[in-house]
Amino acid sequence: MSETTIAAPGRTGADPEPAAPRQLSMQQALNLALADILATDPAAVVLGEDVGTLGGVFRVTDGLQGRFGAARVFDTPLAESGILGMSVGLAMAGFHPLPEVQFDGFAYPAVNQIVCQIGRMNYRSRGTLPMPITLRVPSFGGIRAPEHHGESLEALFAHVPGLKVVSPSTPEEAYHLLRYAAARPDPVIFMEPKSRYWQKGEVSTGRRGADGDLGSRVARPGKHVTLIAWGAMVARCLQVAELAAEDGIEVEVLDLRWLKPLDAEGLAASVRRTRRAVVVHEAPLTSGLGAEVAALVTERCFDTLRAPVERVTGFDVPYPSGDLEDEYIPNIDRILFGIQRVLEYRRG
Amino acid sequence: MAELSFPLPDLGEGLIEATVLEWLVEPGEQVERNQPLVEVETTKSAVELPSPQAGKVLRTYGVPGAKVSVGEPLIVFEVADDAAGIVGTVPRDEAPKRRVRLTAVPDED
Amino acid sequence: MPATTDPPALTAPELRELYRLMAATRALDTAAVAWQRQGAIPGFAPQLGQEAAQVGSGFVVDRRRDFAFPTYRELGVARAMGVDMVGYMATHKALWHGGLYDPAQSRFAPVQAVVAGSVLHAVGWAHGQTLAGHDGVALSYFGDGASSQGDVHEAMNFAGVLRAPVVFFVQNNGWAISVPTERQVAGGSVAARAAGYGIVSERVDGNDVVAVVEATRRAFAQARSGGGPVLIEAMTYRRGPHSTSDDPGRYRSLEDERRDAGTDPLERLAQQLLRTGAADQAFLEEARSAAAADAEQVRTKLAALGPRPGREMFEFVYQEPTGALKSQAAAWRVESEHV
Amino acid sequence: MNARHQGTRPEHLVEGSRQELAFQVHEPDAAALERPVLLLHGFASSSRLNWSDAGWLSALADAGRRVVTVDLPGHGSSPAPDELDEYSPSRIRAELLQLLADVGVRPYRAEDPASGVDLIGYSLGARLAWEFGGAQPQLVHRMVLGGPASHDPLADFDLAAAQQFLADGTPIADRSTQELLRMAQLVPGNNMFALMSMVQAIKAEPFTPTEAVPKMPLLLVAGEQDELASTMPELARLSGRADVVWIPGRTHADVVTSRAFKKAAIAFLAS
Repeated sequence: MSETTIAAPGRTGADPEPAAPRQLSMQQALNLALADILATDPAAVVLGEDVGTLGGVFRVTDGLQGRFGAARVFDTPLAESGILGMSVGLAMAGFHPLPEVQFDGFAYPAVNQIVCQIGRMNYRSRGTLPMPITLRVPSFGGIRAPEHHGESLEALFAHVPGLKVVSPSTPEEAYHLLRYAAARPDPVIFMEPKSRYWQKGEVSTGRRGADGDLGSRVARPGKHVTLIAWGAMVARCLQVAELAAEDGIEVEVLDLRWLKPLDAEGLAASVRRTRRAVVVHEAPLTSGLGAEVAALVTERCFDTLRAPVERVTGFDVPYPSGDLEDEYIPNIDRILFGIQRVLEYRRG
Repeated sequence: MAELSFPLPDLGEGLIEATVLEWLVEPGEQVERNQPLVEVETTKSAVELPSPQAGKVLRTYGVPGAKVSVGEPLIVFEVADDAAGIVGTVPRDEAPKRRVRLTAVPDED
Repeated sequence: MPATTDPPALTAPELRELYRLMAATRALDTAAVAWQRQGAIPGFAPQLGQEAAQVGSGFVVDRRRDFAFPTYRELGVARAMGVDMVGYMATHKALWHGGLYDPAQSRFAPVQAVVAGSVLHAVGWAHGQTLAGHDGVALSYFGDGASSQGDVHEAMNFAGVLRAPVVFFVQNNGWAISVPTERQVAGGSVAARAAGYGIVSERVDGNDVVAVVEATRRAFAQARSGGGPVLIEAMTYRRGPHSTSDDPGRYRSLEDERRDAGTDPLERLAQQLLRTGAADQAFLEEARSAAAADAEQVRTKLAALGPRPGREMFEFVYQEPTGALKSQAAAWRVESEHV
Repeated sequence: MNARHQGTRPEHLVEGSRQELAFQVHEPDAAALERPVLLLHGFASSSRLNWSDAGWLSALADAGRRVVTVDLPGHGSSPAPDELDEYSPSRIRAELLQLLADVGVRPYRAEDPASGVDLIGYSLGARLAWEFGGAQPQLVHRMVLGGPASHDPLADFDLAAAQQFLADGTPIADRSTQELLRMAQLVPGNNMFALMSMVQAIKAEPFTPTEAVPKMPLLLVAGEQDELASTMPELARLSGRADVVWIPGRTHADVVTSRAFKKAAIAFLAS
């Protein structure tokens, strides 16, 4: 409900001309996406801790305040509930807030606002007060950070009615999914895989349309087993697929992208081809998103499945310290074991 | 890696140029923030400029005796464009290591 | 308060309007408790005794540009702002959590059941006015109990840092369910905390509607003119239970209530109207009977409102519903829709 | 810059009037083990220009030295009194003595590396250091004199011509006077009245290096192109304990930033 005409500095209105694809890190791709969002959507505002002058602790908002002004890209006091609660009010005033929570573990202090307010305001107000908020959360482990600086909250957020959850796996996905998310009238939790921030990849700008931005994505086709992953685990699964090929096993890697809504059809289509599925995530096993994926696959592919869906996940322990991260995050061998189990399985 | 260029800063009081006296660093050298970079002399006084940036020196502008204008490039650093955030480390791309071999043969029917 | 000129004194017609609104609030509030006893609504959170604080502050809101952020006990504010009372009471009839009025058009945010949940929203909305170059003021309601919540600290700190045009209106009604203010608010005053945030504050007699209107007008003038946030702590008394399911006899005596409640704000305004000649006994009687008629009309319309169709459970979760939600809605229709 | 402490001190009277030269104590990152270094700037300069901007404070901090800087009367942040006496070298030396006592300098003892004080003076500061070291051998451990001369160039300063020039722009004939005045005027905020008072006070107490020859080891440093310091060898001869360093290519104005100068000074004070 844009009740107001918002005069925003740095506004150009039109989407920039699509440039030739270029090599960018995910960090740079996200930065570019935010710049394009701010340039094309006068209601967009970026807020959070250290996002302005510093350009964010991961430099994702680098230079945006200089370009778009301190009104549209602003530092807040150090209080996550405040950042998200304020975003609710900004949305009610017609803005499209892009708040940042500096690290995944710091989303916990804001859970009340995320769950009880952002997730419900559209419902509570019967659609008159939508929440076009895209909450960026640097997510998952893999950088040997201190406690609470590496967490996997996707199951928690995906469980909340009213939220949508997405996690990109490449710079290209990061650019397009962020632009897509920011254009939605609903709240989106945007989980940035921080261990992938620095990996480069080809990024095409411009827009690729909802068909390109929605659902899952086959990151590598294969015919013997489907590895299902999102965020940072996609790259690891692609490595596994490469190794499995040495053993004559053709692994399909399905990048789920959207964790809510889950692409049930995409999942079913892949598993119908391969008849075996292994879901990989960093979060703890119990009540993790892998359980939901397994249920969806089982519901849809029970007859074609050659083996129960395997889950290769983190353990039911707190995210460990950096030195133990490699023991906790699914590694290549654990994923290979998972593949081996679904390949070996024989009925009866 | 990215290049980061710094111009001769405004030395105040309306001075528009300075003469390079001596470079205290040279290309290829790794410098710390605040480390002395160069001695320059203005019509007012001689000053030593501290480095605004940590990084590897790629290029310097102005041999001793040369004049450099305020705002013109003075030094270029090479800085890591994959610097970690405030915590943690940048994961290195490593060749995948494996111990497990897949032995099962999928039945093709 | 800083050097803002005092707003002009309330006129006789304004005072009479305030009485009408307070009487209507009292009547509806009292009626709603009765409805609950009769089984017409499952529950209600009465505001008995807070009419002056609520009507007096809501009276100041300019619906063309301001926005109020209530809790679940702001019947008087809603009434003063002209919110559709049937739509408002719908939340208490368990028809829809946020009520069935249009919050965007009413400039009155959906009924908020999370204590202190909306205080930050007010700050965000207010800062949006600054960003958009508008002169709207956000009016944030919370109580002495909510002041213990961390979100209130964050909201006041953000507002102070951003100089957001927000008026924090604290109704200190003496009780957070069963816990009295002295065991809730360290230091004894919410207003005193404002100074720490660089926020101007004022404590007013929340049972004196004239004092409440004047303080709120001063606060709005300051916030609207770029003077930053203001906090008003209106000292009042929750004369009734926390909710219709509450039993105050377990934590306070009738003697306590008589001693602490002070003068009934409605009676106080009535005496003032008579004393100053702004109204006569006939006006008071007419206002009370109009209020009773109002309440009766709300009851009739509310009774006529059936439950919302079950499909609305699904319709308002998203602006763009997910496929999963659509298929759940379809399954619900097939398997269990109550026709 | 390691200026962590703005100087505050008890009120003292020095030679009958209040002591009020602005000073700063700069602590290195780690606790200093050695005696402090007192820096004395040159004419028409300041602690900031001569020592901070020229990189001396960071170089000395990196070497782990505790440094005291002081602005001469009428210079930098120090007041510019009207009384001519306040500018006289003898008065300044008395002020310095009190200042060193206030910042905790104790008499030099060979076995205690924290005792005593080292001095680095530039130009006029070098003259003041020579005299101070000569008069206070019990305090001063070593001294570095930059751009020094056996004869104070300010003594030849044509005060009348300078005042005439300042009043109506009449050109100054004497080249040295002309140059000193030009440099003085370039620094914004320089109080020309105070500087002229200082010249006048110096003329009344000209530099006579033979009067009190410092007995501690000295390092004498000047630019090869520094005409004002051409008599530096004379000071070396008088001392008999002086090392002499000439910095290639440098003048009286730009030798102050020289790394070679700093390195030589720091190494000399540490030995």
